[in-house]
Amino acid sequence: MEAVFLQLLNGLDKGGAYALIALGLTLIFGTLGVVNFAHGALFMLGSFCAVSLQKVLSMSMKVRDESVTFFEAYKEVPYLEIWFGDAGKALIDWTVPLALLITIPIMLGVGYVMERGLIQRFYKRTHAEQILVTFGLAIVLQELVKAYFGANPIPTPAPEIVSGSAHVGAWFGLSDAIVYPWWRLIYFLFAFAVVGAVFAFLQLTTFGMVVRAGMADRETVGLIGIDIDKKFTTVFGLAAVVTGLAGVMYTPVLPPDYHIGMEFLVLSFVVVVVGGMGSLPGAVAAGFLLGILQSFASMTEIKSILPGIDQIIIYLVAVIILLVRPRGLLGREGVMED
Amino acid sequence: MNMKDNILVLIFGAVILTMPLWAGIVGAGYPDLLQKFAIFGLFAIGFNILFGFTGYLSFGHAAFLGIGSYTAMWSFKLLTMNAIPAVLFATAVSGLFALAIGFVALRRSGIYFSILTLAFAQMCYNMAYSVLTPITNGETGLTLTATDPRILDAATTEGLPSTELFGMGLSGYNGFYFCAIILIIGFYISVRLYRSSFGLMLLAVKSNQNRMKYTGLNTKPYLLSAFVISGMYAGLAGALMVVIDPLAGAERMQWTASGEVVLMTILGGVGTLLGPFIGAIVIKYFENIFSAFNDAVLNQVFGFLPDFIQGIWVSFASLFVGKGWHLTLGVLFMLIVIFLPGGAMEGFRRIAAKFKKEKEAHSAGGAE
Amino acid sequence: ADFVNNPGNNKSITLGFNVPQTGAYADEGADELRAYKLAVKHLNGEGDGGMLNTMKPLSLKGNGVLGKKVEFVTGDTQTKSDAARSSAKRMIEKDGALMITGGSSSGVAIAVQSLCQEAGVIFMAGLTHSNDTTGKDKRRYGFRHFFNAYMSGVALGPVLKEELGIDRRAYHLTADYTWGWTQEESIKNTTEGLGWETVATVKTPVGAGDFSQYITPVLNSGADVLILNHYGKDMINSLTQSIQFGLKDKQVNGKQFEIIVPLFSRLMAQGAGDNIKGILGTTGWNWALQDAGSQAFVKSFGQEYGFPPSQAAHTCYCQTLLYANACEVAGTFYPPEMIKALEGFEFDGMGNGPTLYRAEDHQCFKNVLVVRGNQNPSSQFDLLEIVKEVPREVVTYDAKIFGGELGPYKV
Amino acid sequence: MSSILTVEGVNKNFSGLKALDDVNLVVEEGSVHAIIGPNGAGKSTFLNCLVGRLVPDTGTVLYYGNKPEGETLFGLPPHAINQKGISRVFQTPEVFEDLTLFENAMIPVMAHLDGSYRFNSWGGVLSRGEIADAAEHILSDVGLLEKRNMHSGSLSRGDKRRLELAMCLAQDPKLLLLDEPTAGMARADTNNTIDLLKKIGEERKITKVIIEHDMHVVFSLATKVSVLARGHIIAEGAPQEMKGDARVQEAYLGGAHL
Amino acid sequence: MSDKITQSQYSGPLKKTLQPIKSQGTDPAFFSVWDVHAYYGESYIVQGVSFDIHEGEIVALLGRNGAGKTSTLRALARTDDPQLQHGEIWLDHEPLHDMKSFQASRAGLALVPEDRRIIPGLTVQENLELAQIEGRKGWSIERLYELFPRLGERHNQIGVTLSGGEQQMLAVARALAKDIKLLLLDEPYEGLAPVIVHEIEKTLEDIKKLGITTIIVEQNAIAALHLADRAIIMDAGQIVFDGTAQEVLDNAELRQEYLAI
Ligand SMILES: Nc1ncnc2c1ncn2[C@@H]1O[C@H](COP(=O)(O)OP(=O)(O)OP(=O)(O)O)[C@@H](O)[C@H]1O
Ligand SMILES: Nc1ncnc2c1ncn2[C@@H]1O[C@H](COP(=O)(O)OP(=O)(O)OP(=O)(O)O)[C@@H](O)[C@H]1O
Ligand SMILES: CC(C)C[C@H](N)C(=O)O
Ligand SMILES: [Mg+2]
Ligand SMILES: [Mg+2]
Repeated sequence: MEAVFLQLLNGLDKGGAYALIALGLTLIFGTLGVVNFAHGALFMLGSFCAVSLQKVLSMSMKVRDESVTFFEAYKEVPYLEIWFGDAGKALIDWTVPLALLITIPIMLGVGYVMERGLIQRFYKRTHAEQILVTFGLAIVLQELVKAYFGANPIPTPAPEIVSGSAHVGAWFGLSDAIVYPWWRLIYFLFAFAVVGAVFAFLQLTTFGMVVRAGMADRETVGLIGIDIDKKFTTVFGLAAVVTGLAGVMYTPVLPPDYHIGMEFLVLSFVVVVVGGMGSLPGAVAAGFLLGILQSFASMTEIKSILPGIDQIIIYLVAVIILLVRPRGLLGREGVMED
Repeated sequence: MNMKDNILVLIFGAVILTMPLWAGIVGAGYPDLLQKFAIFGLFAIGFNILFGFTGYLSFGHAAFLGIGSYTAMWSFKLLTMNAIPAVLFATAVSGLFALAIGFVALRRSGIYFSILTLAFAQMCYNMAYSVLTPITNGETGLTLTATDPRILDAATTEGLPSTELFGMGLSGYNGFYFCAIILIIGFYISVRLYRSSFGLMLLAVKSNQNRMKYTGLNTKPYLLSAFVISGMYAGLAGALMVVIDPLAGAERMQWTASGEVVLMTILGGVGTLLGPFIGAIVIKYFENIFSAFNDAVLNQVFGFLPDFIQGIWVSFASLFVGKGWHLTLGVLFMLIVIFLPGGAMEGFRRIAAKFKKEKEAHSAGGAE
Repeated sequence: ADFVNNPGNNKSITLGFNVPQTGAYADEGADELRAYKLAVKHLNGEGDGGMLNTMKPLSLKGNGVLGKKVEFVTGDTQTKSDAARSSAKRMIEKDGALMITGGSSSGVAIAVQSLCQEAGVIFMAGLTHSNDTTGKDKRRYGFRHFFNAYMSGVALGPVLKEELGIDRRAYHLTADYTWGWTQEESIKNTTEGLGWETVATVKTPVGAGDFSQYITPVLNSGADVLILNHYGKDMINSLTQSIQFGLKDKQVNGKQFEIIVPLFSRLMAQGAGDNIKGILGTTGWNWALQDAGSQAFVKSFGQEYGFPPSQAAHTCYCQTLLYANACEVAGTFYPPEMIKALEGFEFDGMGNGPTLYRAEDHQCFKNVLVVRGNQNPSSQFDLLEIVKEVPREVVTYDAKIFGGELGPYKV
Repeated sequence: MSSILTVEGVNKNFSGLKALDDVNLVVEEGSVHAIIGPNGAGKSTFLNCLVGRLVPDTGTVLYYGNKPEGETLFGLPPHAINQKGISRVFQTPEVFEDLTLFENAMIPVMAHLDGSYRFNSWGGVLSRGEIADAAEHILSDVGLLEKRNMHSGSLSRGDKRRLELAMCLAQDPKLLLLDEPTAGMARADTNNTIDLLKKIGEERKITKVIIEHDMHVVFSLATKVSVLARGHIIAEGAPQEMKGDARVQEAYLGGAHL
Repeated sequence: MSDKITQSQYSGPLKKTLQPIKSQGTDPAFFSVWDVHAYYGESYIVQGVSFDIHEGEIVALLGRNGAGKTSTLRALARTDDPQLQHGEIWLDHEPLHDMKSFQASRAGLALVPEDRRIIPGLTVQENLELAQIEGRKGWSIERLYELFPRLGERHNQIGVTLSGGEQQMLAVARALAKDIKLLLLDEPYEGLAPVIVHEIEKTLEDIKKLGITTIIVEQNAIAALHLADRAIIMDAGQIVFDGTAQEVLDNAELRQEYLAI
């Protein structure tokens, strides 16, 4: 029972992450129709916004490290610490939440440049060409990040105050053994909030309808006086921001490295397709569904009956759903069915 | 199949078979890379039969590559070190898998098909890595051991077994020629297929499935045949990989490997006969040659420059070679697809057209 | 005798450094490459000579090897067996490499080692810790200077007994490949020998990233020790996440919950940050060792690059020197002779005390370090505190226990 | 004359909308049966029900293609229906846009000769002369022979429609369904098409069901006219009768000058 | 009237360059097209089309299949295909040749495309609302439903499942939902039953009364000529006749040669 509860919690937070990544992807892929293999790279760039901020905040003075005797070594003392003492330390401690603030403008800029500079020429090109060019872009971004930050994961911890775990079990009157990291709970809530905000934006304004229409028939929407290029740029920027935020928030969960995006890439495509192309609720639902199923499939009890199921559950479920429901969970007719 | 095609195949064959003689000029004249050219070329040519002809983009063809490798490996381990049975079994078994996977995946089209194939391949990969370890030896990969049963020729070999073709060893250049001949046959078959009425049907599928159905043609078996054929090419390529280097690892089934063949095909030119092969060569060449550059080599190259400029150049260039060769590849992908949609073949066509124009202009000028 | 890539009358020889330049172990690979370059420098008589000043017996003269200048080529294993083999083949076939060295994963090392055996080229393994490398998959042409999982278990045992007692329940998370399997087995044997109970052993895919789904079951399993048979990025992630899930603060069965990482390295400790503090494990070598060899190496490495070498750098540096020395001793590059010179070679002055390259399985035997994540580091590099230096006699085992066959001298 | 299609009591609803309401109809073999009616009357829906593309909610459709007792086509995939001798021209032309006209014409010929699937992967397309001949013949019939090497995607719409018609004819069908075959065609081409359809009618005795708004076409070709309005057949008979029928006037022709 | 307008008849700015450029010349007519050349990639389709239209005029653009009528309309509406390589287009003193299609639409040009192009996935109502999101609004949606009661009945149906005729009405209604100065109709009667053709004809008469300038492309030349004041006939991408509708109706030879009626 406790185990089930814990795996469920775990699935929720994993699902939140999938949902958030898939949300950004479904804006680009399900709405604009671009098979964006650079989506993972956007996630990665988001993470490295946090890393960079951390780097900037902990910019340090080099002090001769006397304890190293074999050769001349230097240790680094952050300027913030030198100047502001504990306040400076606290600032460094809060790197990740602070990074959210800088990530929004940065990712908006990245999305803008990427769409205007590259993606825009590819709306009419084939999926295959979109894959090639965005994959190329993803590699370039990755390699640049690697050249600058190195290949190893860079720890970017959450603020001290939320680094422990919450006694979730006690809240629900269950066993005290059920604990869950604060940051993961925050991640889940954050994902929820972002998803809600994006939905509100697209549902409560006509923006969503215009974009859908533009996706279905770009030319005609242009002919009725709508500057669809601009709308698409906005969508792309929005997607980049959502994905970047997902990346920032994920850094305390998983220390980012240059390759982190690729690891999410395939999975996020699966999530989007299982959810149904172009359906935002679908992407979110599929994200949670797959997250929870994967979490349960890793339970020892289940693995002992079906060995290896934890390895393939996501793909297996994807296959079954696509066969039973041709357009995924909540896909609309006519979107990317060619 | 007309005269022009026969000539194409002949020239292709001649170019491939003489490769060891001239590839050295660009630093590619060593067996391992040449073998790769042949194997991945074959893989891409087969992939093109599905993707190029029918427009169905499979993102899981690496699974067949892996299945071919494992099958061939088990043929070596259980039967004989002769490459022929290994190659035949691998082709057949991967064909069977392709039949099963294709049967299911082809119930959907477009991006849904891509995701289904991807899902199947990832399942194969993940299982090869974990629960199927007894068959695949997991991450370490399946290797030959001196204690393999090899019921047909265990008695005749001593020490560590190595692959052979009726007594001829298949490492080094022999291995290359073996792969090259299979590649040429594979290319010939793909040309015949392209020119056949079956090939025309595949192009029709790509163009308008609805019209096809209402013309009384059942698209599904056409697609399935194409899927199985290209799966068999992949299995064959996988078998050749272990013929020249008897180790079957799970990584070659990962989605990135499936993605690689997609990239090769697009880079060279989707739907063209030669393009996929050219794409394969370009990518493998970059992978092998550029990743081997290091600072020492760069310093040599830029040695003629004054020291401080040399330093700048070397550090800039080192971004793109050695461990940064991926960057070069990424830039190449982008440049090609932005400026040369249609891939390398499109590039050749444009160059040819330009020459022709110039020639015409010349002759026109001459007439005046 | 003629052999593959015989340098003949050439003025120089080429060595092939095959390290991960991309992928999860890229930083490890980078450090290995630094060490290799340093070794080449020292072999050619440049720089301060490093361990050439401390190694004994020493046949090298600082004028290259057998009078030939040492050059090198590099390759990227991508931490994949396929890629590693093809890169090794390239170095052998195209660049004429006389010896291949490197690798950062046992899977890769074993794959390349068997390739080298077939090709008749010496393979000096870099980082590889699986028992299989010099056990069931050992090869005549392959040598390992690094220690292995079995030795980790033996070295760790007494410390565990002393610090955690004999009544413990252990839960293993294990990287699903040869190294993980053998380490799990070795550690399990050790702890069960102490009287510990093994609650569960769970295999996790390499590169899983988020391990939370494997960690949550630990919480309710009744285990009071978590053993992470992970390395590199996987270990950083699984350790970080275990701590986020509050495992380190937990009390189970009336005891403080403990996490053990049987194989540690300083590069990893850097990645894991504060989480490493107080965690027990073993390591092959540490820059803080005070013997003359280690100090000489740290000094020249530190001068060259500004930070101390990792255990990866150390083992790779040693391997290069050991190969060169063996050629010098044999008086030829001819592999069968060189192999014989290295088999059973006893040396000292390269860190870890007196060392033996055992003839039966080409495994080096030297002191093993039991370490703990430093609670109060005195410098940024001082991440591991040496708990105990376990003497080589203690960790030596019978070569037969892991089976395998070296194969012929001549191929 | 025997009937080739018999429709009895067909009903079809689209989420509350009665698109077809108890439709009964007999198509005589060899006839040209026109179905006219205002937009949204259910003509296309009816056509879809005839060939099993849509399954009606109630009612039966029997096809007497090969079997004297007739058979139902419901549930059969499109290619199987076509193989039974029913071809169809779409309201918006559907051709193989990436292929040349010649290839476009060869495909139906092959479908006719080889059935719904044939793994004919070794012989070149042109190795069977009869296929090329038939394709050329049919292209010249519709006057597109000189464009044989063009890609059909760059044809004007009128030409696409002619090509599609040619492709259907190349299969030598028993029953040809035409949904507005001359919509958007220039008058000259409309006349050509009428002539073509007439000629084919005389040569091959193909039964045709034709939906058309152009009364000129209807009255030039049809041997029988059924008028559909709001899902009902409101009148049926010879073309001349229908012209004068008051109900037809009101529901369909309005004040239009013919 | 001559077959082709000459340079001197053209009231727009006289500037012949390779690229459409902004003119500083004299005052152009209400709608003025000057030497428009347009390509689909390599294929040269619209080969130098020029004409002037006065405010409130209705012009029938006629010609055989493939004459280039649709292409001309699309070039005027500034769609991406065909590409305008040369020429100027002025609508009420605004240079359309400098614009993209959405800007042309906001400048008051509305194209009802030949295959209607109802937006998939949207209902009838949404299709109409979409047209009023940006740019100036024209008729209210209620008023459009009065004009086309069938659309009102079906306002919640997905647009593309409408019957052909209903879709045509929706396309016209969508154009009127904006404040337009020039209406381009590409075969508005195609596929419509005579009753409906009649209805749409009446609507077009109404539109005419409102003073909306219209260009109508139609295969049913007679019907179009009855509606139009003027006729322009195209052949092979060029204008071969420009005159009054009556002239065409009277000139059997001309009709026979270019229209086959
Ligand atoms: N899939 C569908 N869902 C809902 N309603 C539909 C669907 N298909 C058709 N309809 C409705 O059914 C009615 C009949 O449509 P149908 O296409 O058969 O008309 P039609 O007689 O062919 O008209 P036209 O001459 O304009 O082509 C129309 O009102 C149409 O809106
Ligand atoms: N996308 C395209 N690419 C290339 N050529 C095209 C394209 N669209 C049309 N064409 C060609 O342009 C020419 C003019 O076509 P257009 O559609 O403008 O003619 P139209 O006068 O409208 O004919 P219709 O009466 O058949 O609609 C035709 O020859 C056609 O083949
Ligand atoms: C780098 C090594 C010390 C550990 C590594 N995981 C291995 O496979 O052996
Ligand atoms: Mg209809
Ligand atoms: Mg037209």
